[in-house]
Amino acid sequence: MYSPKVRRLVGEMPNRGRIDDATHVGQSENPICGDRVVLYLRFGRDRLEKASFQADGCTAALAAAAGLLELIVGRTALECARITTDQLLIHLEGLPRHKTHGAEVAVAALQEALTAATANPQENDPA
Amino acid sequence: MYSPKVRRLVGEMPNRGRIDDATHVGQSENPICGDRVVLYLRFGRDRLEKASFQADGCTAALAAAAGLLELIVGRTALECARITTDQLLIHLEGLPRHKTHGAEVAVAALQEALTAATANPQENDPA
Amino acid sequence: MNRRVYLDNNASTRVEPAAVEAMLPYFGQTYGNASSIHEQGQRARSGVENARRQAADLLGADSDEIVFTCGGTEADNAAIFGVAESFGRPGSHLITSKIEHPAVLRACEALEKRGHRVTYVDVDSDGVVRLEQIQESISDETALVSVMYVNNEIGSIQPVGEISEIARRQGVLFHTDAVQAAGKIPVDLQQEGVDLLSISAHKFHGPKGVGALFLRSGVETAPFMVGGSHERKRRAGTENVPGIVGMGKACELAAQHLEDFGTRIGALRDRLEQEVLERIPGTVLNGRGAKRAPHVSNISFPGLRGEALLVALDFRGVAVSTGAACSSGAVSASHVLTAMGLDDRVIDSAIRFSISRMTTEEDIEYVLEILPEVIGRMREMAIA
Amino acid sequence: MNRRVYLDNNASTRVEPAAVEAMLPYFGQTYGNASSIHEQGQRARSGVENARRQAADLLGADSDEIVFTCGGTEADNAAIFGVAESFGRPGSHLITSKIEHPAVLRACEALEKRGHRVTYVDVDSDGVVRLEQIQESISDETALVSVMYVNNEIGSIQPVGEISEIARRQGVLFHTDAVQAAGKIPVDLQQEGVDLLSISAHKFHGPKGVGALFLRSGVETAPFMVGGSHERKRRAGTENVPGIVGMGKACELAAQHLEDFGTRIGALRDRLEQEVLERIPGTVLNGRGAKRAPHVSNISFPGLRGEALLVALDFRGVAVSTGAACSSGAVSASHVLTAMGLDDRVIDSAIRFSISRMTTEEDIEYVLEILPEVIGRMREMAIA
Ligand SMILES: Cc1ncc(COP(=O)(O)O)c(C=O)c1O
Ligand SMILES: Cc1ncc(COP(=O)(O)O)c(C=O)c1O
Repeated sequence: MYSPKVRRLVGEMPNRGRIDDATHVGQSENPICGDRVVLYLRFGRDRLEKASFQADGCTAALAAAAGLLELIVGRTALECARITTDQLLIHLEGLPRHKTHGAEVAVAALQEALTAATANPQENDPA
Repeated sequence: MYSPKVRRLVGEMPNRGRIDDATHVGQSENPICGDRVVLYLRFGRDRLEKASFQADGCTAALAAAAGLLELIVGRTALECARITTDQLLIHLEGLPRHKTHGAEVAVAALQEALTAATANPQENDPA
Repeated sequence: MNRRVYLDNNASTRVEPAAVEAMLPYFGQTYGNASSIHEQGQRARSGVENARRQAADLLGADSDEIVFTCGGTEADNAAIFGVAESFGRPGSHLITSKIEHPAVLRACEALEKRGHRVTYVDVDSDGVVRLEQIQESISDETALVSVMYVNNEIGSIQPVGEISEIARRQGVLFHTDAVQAAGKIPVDLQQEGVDLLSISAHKFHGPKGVGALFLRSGVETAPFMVGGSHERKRRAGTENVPGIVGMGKACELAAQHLEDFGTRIGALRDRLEQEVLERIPGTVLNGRGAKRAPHVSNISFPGLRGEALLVALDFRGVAVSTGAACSSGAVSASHVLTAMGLDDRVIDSAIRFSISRMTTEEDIEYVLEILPEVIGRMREMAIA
Repeated sequence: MNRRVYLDNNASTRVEPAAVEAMLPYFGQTYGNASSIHEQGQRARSGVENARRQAADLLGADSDEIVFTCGGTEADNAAIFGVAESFGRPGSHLITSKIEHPAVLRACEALEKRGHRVTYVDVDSDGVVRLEQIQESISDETALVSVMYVNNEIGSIQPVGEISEIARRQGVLFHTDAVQAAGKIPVDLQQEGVDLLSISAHKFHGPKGVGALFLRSGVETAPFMVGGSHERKRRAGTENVPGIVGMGKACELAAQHLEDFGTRIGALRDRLEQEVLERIPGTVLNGRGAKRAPHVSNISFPGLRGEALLVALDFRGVAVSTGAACSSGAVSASHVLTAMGLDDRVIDSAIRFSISRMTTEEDIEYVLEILPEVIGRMREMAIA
C-alpha cells in the first residue's frame, strides 16, 4: 500500500515542526478530506537553505510534505516553483490510487509559500 | 463410511455364486431399493457344511450376504435360525446409518431358506 | 501388497509439493491480514496479488478480473445469485443445462423459489447441450446463460464458444463453470466471449477451500458474501492468504503442464479406455461421441452396481468414483447420465476414472491388470 | 535493529506450528475428497470429524451442531440469510446492533433491500448494547436477534446471556458473532441460550479461510452456500480438509490455553493500558467502563490521525490497526466508535492494540518504550 519511502518519511518525520526564521510560509488544505499542510522555508542568497513542515492529515499528506522538503532543499526558488506533483509522486515511490491528493496539497502549499507575502520578507525572491 | 470388514467382504466376495448341491435355497428382496439376495445352503448331518450367495444390490447388501455366510457355516439349522440382524451388524463392524436394511435382506433370505421348501430336500432339517 | 492408484482426480487432487512449499511461509511468518496497512499485512497482500496474476495468466485474463473465493461452489453461487440479483427486473430468466454441477443447479432452484424463472436445457446422448434449445429460450428477459465448460462426470466439452455467441447476440451475460476445464484443457478468456467463469484450486493440484470467479472487466454483480471491503468490494471475508498463494502456484504449474496434459494424460486415458473395452466384454463408454477432456473416462458395466464395484476396486488399492451420489445413504441415479437418456443398467453400473498429471503408466497397467478380475468376481456373484 | 512486535491479533493471528503440522499430511498424502467413499476419502473424512469434535469441545457444543464454513464472514452470512429466508413469512424482522462486524451489518442491509425489516439498536458510550431497545423492538414478527459476543474494535463483551433470555421469552432465535470471543473468553453453549454462533479459525491461531457456524440441534436454516450434499446438507462445497484439521487443532490448543489467556494476557494488556495512559498525557481509553475481553485495547491520541500513527509505529516494528477502515482509500470513521458517540478527535486518532497468547512481556516493554517517542514526534509535526 505505502512505499518504503512513504513509510520512512512518516516513521522519521524529518524537518517536522516550524522554524522561526522562515522567509516564506505557505499553507494549503484539501477541503474534502481535511488534509492540511504548512511549509516553512528559509531561502539564503539564492537557494533554499532550510525548510520544515507541519501537517494535519492522512499518511499520504504527511509523507508528501516531508518528501517535498527533501526534494527542494538546496534548490533555487525558480527550481522549487517548477516542482510538479508527478515529480513528488516519483520521489515518494508512488502513493495509493485514491491518495495522490496528498501530494497535491503539499505542492499547493509550496506554490502558496513562493507566491504569497511571506511572514518575514527579508529577501525578495523572484519566484 | 464402510468398515474394514465390509470392505474386505466386498473386495474378496468369498462364497459367491451358486452351489449345485444346496439343500436349502432362500431369496429375499427389498422392494424399496431393489436389493436382492439369494442364499444357497448345504446342510450335512446336523451342521451347515457349505453355503454361497448371489446378490444384486448395494455394497451393504453384498457385504451382509457374504458376512452372514461367514457367521453361519458350521452351525446347526437351529443356530442359524436364531441369527439376528444385530448379530450380523456386529459381525460387519457396523453399516452406515441408512444402509442397515442390507443386513435385513440377508437375514430374511436366510429365514426364507430355512423355512421354505428347498430345491433338493434330501434332508429334512427341523428349523 | 496392493499398489495404491488414485483415479478420482475429478473429486480432488494431490496438492503439488511446490504449492505447499509456497504456502508454508504464510502460516507462521507472513500471517498478517492482507487488508492490514502494516508491513505484515502488506507482505501478505503481495502474496495474494502475485497469485492473482498467476491465476489470471492461466486463463488469459486480467488480474483485476479475478476474485478469489473459497472454491468452485462459492464461485458458481456468486455468479448465479450475483447476476440474478443485480438484474434490473425482479423476476429474471436464467438458462442452464440439465448436466450442471449441483453448485449451479441448486442455486438455480433457489432462485426459482424466489420468483425467478429457469430453463434447464437438455443434452444429447453424448452429454452435450442442445444449442438450439438455448437459442429458442433466450430472450431479453434472460439475465444469464450458465453452461459448464467440461462435465465432471463424463468429461464432455460443451460448445462454450457457440453458446457465448448466442448470449452475446442477445446481450445476455454468459457464465461457465470451468472447474473441470481449467488446467486441463486450454482456456483463453481473451478469445472466448465468457463473462463469468468459475475455477477451483483443488481440482488441479492446488489446495482445497480456494477458488476464483473470473468477472470480465465491466461486469458488475451483487456480491454473494457480504461484509468487509475485501477483493475490491466484490467478495467479503479475510483473504485465505496461504490458500490463495497455493492456488496461484498451482495455476502456474498447471499452465506449464497444459500441453503435456493434453498429450500424455490423454494417451493414458485412451489406453485405459481401449483396453477396458477390449478386455471386458459388455462394457459401455459413456459420452463416447462427444469431444471430451483428456482426463475423464466414464465406463459402465451393466448388471453390476457402481458403488459395490468402487468398494471392491478400493480394496485392491484403486480409488475411483461412481456417477451416483449417495452421500446421504439413498443412492440416487446420476443426473448427468439420466439426462443423457441412458439405460438404467448403464446408469447404475457407471464408474468414473479420472486421471491427473501425477498418474503414471504403471498406475494404468495395474488397473488394467486387476479390473477384469474384479469385474469377473462381481459377475460371478450377480444373480443371473 | 527494530524489534518486530505484532499487536494486530484481532485482524489475524500467527498459525500455531502444531496446527500447521496437523494440516500437512492432508495436502500431499490424505488428499482425498472427504465425501468420497474410498479409503483416501474416508481418511480425509476422519480428519474432518475429529476436527468437528475439537471445535465442539471448545464451545461446549455437540459435534452434530458444528457446520464448517470458510470463515467468520460466511458463518455470519449463513446465520443471517439462513434464518431470514427460512422464516415463515416473506418479510421478517431482525434485530441487531450498530457495532456489529460488517459481515453482519451488510447482510442485514441486503435483507432490507429484499423487503425485510431490521432494527439496529444503539450502544452506550462504552460500546455495550442497550438491552432495553432489544426488549422494546422484539415482537412475534422478529425472526432473529443477532448481537456479537465481543466487539472486535474495543473488546467490549455484550450481555449475551440477557439477550438470549429476551429472545427465548419471545421464542425468537438468537445468533451471536463470537469471532472475537472463541478461544479468548470462556464460551459454553451448554450454559448459554444461543441458537447460532459464528467463529473463525484465523483469529485464534488457526488457518485463514476456515470457520464454523454452531447451529443448535433442532435449529433449521436455509443453507447459504448451495450445491453438493456436504456437511449434512447444511453447507455445500468440498470440505477444506487441511484447513478444517488445522482449525480443529487450533480449537484444542485454544481450549488448553484459555485460563492462561484470561490471566497472563489480561495482565499484559492491563499493563500496556496503564502505562500508556500514564506516560502519554491526553490519551483516552475507549470502552473503559465496559466488561472487556482480555486481549484488546483501543486508545485514542486526540489531535493525531490514527492511520499515520499506525504507519509510524509500523516503521518502528510495531503492527497495530486503526478503528477506521480505509481499505478503499477514503478513510471512513469507525462505525463502532461513532455509535459510542465519541468525539471526532477521539475517533480519528484511535489505535487498536490486540494481543495474543504469543505476545510476550518484552513485546509490551518495547511498545511502551517507543510509543511516547513516536507520539511526541507526531505532536511536534501537528499544526498547533
Ligand atoms: C464441475 C464442478 N463444478 C463445481 C464444483 C465445486 O467445486 P468445489 O468443490 O471447489 O466447491 C465441482 C467439484 O466438486 C465440479 O466438478
Ligand atoms: C467480530 C468479527 N466478525 C466476523 C469477522 C469475519 O471473519 P473472517 O475474517 O473469518 O471472515 C471478523 C474478522 O474479520 C470479526 O472480527
